[in-house]
Amino acid sequence: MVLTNTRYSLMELMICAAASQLEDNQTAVIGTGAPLAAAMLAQKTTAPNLVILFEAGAMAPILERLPISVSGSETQTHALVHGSMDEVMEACQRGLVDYTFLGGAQIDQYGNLNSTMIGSDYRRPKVRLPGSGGANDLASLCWKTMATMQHDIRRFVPKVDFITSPGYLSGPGAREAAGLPPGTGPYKVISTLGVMGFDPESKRMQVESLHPGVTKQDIRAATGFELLFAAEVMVTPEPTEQQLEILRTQVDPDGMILGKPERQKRG
Amino acid sequence: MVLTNTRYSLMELMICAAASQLEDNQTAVIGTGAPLAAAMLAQKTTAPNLVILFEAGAMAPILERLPISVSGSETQTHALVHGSMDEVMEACQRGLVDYTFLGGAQIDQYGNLNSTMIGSDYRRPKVRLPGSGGANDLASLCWKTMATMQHDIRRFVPKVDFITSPGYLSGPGAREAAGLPPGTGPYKVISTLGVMGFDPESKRMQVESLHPGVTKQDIRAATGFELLFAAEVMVTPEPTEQQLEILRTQVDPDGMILGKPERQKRG
Amino acid sequence: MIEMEGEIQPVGELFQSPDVNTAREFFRNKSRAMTDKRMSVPEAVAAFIHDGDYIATGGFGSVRFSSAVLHEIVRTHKHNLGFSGHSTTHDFQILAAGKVIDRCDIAYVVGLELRGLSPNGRRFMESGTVRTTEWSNAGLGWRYKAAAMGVPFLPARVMLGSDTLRYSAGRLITDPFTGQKLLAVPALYPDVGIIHVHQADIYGNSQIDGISIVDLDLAKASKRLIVTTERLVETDEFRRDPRKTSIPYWQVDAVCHVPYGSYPGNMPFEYFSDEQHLTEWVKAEQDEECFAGFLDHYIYDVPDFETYLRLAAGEERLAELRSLEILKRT
Amino acid sequence: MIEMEGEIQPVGELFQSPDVNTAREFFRNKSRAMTDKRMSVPEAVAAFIHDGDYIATGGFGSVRFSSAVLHEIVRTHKHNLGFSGHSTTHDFQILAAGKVIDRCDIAYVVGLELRGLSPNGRRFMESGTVRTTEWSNAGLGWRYKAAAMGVPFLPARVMLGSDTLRYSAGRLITDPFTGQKLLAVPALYPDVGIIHVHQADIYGNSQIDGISIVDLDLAKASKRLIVTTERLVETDEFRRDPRKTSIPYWQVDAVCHVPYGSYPGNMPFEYFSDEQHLTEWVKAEQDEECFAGFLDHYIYDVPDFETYLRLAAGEERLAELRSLEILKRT
Repeated sequence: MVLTNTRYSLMELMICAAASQLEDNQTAVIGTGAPLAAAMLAQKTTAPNLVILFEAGAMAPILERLPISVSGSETQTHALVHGSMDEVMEACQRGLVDYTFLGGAQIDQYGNLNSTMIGSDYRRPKVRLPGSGGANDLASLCWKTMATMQHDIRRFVPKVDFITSPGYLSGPGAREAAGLPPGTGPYKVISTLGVMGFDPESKRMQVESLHPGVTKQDIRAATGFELLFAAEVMVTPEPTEQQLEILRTQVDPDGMILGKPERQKRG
Repeated sequence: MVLTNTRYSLMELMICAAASQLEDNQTAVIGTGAPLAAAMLAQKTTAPNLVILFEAGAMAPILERLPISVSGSETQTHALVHGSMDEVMEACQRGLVDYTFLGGAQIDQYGNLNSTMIGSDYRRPKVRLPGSGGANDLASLCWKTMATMQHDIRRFVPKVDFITSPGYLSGPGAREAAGLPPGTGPYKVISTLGVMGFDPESKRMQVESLHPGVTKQDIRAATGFELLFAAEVMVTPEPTEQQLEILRTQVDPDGMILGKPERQKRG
Repeated sequence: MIEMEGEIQPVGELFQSPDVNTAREFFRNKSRAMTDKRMSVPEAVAAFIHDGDYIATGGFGSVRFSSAVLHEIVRTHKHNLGFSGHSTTHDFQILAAGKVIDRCDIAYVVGLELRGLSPNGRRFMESGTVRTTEWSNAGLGWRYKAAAMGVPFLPARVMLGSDTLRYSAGRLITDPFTGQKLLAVPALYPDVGIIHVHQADIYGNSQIDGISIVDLDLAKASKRLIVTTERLVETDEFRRDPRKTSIPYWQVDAVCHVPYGSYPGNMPFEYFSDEQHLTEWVKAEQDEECFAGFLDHYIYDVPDFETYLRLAAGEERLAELRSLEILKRT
Repeated sequence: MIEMEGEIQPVGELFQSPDVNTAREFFRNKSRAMTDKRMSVPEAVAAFIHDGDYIATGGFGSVRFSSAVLHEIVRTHKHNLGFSGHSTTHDFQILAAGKVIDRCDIAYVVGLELRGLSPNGRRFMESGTVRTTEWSNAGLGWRYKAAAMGVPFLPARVMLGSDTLRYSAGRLITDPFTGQKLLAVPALYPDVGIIHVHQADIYGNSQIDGISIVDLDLAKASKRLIVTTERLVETDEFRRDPRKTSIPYWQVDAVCHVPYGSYPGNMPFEYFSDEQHLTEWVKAEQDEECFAGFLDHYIYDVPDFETYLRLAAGEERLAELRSLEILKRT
């Protein structure tokens, strides 16, 4: 797909879309990359009191620099707690954490995520990926799980090669049957083509908004399973000048995230 | 029974007997009272590197004042760790703690201790006592459990009214069958009449030494169950002048322990 | 799980549900907003402690315990409270004096460590008016930890084979890996936790100096948490050195500024216990009538904890208790 | 425990025994003596890490990890090591470079967080020479905690329903109180733990500044523990402020004084990561031959870590990394 504007990059659009999902006075365990840029943007705009937690142990920091690692010095600046991973994960398990943001190599219609391996045989992976890290924990324990994904047919698949982190598994009731905490599960997927939610009944992925210039045909063609569409499919709001300004000058002045490939897509 | 000397009190004799059981470079969770006086004495004489732990969280302190509470300021002076109860109990459960020292209202031939209630009906106690506190934990988890007891027929009973803290329970193999860690159990009982150990086979209480002036008849008469006697029953070593000096001037100058009733027994 | 032949079948009553999903729903709705939570002790007790609630006290009996809140509970004649008797001494003495509890998880009550037994505490517990369940200190402490971790139970190797197990509400389980027999202790989520700390900010970030006993787990396990503090400090103190943050603000519901809030107990690094006054308590307890007068004098007939402080100690004595404290800040 | 119909049956291999009684015997015999444990990294690796051992690294991949010990393991061609891949990045890169491991508990390996994937790490893990079992970060972290607590397992609510569970060595259990389905993760006692700290005394008392990740539990779970430290300090520093004692001496077997011991990783409050050098690694890994030369240059052909520091960074760059660090002591 092609964005026809030159004002912002696709990555910037996605980050702003992600930021708009984070409410003020809520807790969120965030990983590095676009989600963290989104959380920092939210903190500097709509959610000044968003409590950011890092799985490695930093709680409620005031971020000065975009972290490279979820455990690095940048995650600990002015933190209220220099804790441990078990403390953060136990807070998630106790029910204290509202949001988490994940990514993955593959996702299916129920929001199941794969970040472990590509191939049909676990013992002989075509591609060995990192594994769960904290992703499975956060997808299991946080109230609302969000994912940012490159949207194409190899990533949005009918069946992921390996369920690293649970979405709605095989569908309605499956999480609860597996013993996962009731009321949790995938909430939003912010892809390079649109913003998806999940149908309350069927738990299947449902398009809520398409990015400017993206058609239903585009997104269908880039998805390996049947997508649902909300009664009213919106256009993803474009970044405001203020958002872009803060993003480029305060959140990621070095272009760690904004400088990545997606930015080339501009124009 | 009567001690015929005027040089030391019965309490002082018991404290010195207890101190002599504590080896250097070992770990011990100690409660307040005579056991703590013994541990302090040991640290100042034969076991300078005895690592004292308190169930409330202080680890490896250098004690300046005899503590009133196992959680008070006196337990924390120059400590290496200002920890938590779970940390100390988990160290015991992990197998790191060699000794503990307990007391109780009743003890039986297998070293089972009662500090919960006197009476035949738990719901209607004749006397309600404190309960386990940390005693059950320490008797379950530390390698060697010692007890200091007033020795009389009401305390050394055939069957304790309530097993608060496990000794050898019903006899050989019972601790392991109950799931308690192998190799643990009662080690010594230091009473007002003598020092008892436990027969390796039968796990029954066995007199190892009698305090000066105490006869087998005395101790039999003061015990509600059949006591075993070691092949060679010794006389409990009397406190040295140096021990008494340190005890009275450094360990308990205020007579918190030494000043208690037993001291009146002197002469 | 099926228990084996001849195994002890615990008969104790479980006073609080260990259901983790219900607890999660509660914590989901607990505000994470950084708001000014300062209030007076009477306000905090009125707002967060209701008749029938199950409460738990931090500290260790006569050390770093929240005396002011316990006096207010008695003064306001709360009743039918559940109580976690975890290594309690003078805190239990106060609650027993007010007869405010009707059920109690017991690890250590009635006793006063080196100070002997509480006569009134004994009378109260021998009266048959309090339903009790037995635990050990570690067992009861691990119940807080299970709740803090968000799991319905934790396995442990204590209480096994004892009558403490028999009269507990634990369950015997088998390790799925090695077959080792273990005790499962159920998560304990108190309705209200009450903890006294050295420093706190207006939002509830709290600093405990010295040993923490089980308070870090208790703070996480408690649905509502009342913190009383010796001093109020700026939030920046915590952000400058997060090692000071023993309890983060989002776990706290009320922050009460109560200097000498642990009197007559010991507050490490601040002041030592008032052994004379504690002896006075035990003496007064020996005679019921005399004790009733004692309670009127020190609790029922006084408007607040500050007045009790003046009556029982007075500035001179409080200064003396500071000088008797052995732990000094470096 | 019997598993229910249709439930996932984990098929993963358990590399270390979770037997608590065996572990207790080991810890019973571990010395509690306060002796001088200083030694060089080569001495520590020779003394405590043997072929076939199961090892675990502290820190978080490229943050506060013990680079010097890992280089020494590779330099001395250790083999058939088991490894706990708990949120590992550059530490795993080094071990994969040396092909020193043949079995691995995986929570996070091969990945380099924002830095992408390790080409050589991928080749190594796709070669089929390493037996693997899957976990999550919390699941694997709680395995350390179970060992630290002295229990054979801990219950958890993660991994459920996923293929991560299927290829793990966890077990599904039922809560005896509420019937809630749970995952049991088995205690993990590494033969050797390797942790880099900010300050330590000669006996092993160690201070970690900033987040501790899972290192406090790892330190307790490890049968033998090698500590590398930026600075050596007097024991009195810990006795004056025990909040500094992250790891007490009785858990430690070796104390190695290694300034910049986390290079090229980030050491909070000390120096930032050397992103240039880390990029150099990834670039070199793209071609096997080129990478072999890279390893000779930086590891096999150098006598020690200090030489590597000079080659890879040099004093000027190290000073620069200090200036790039964002956390300052107050």
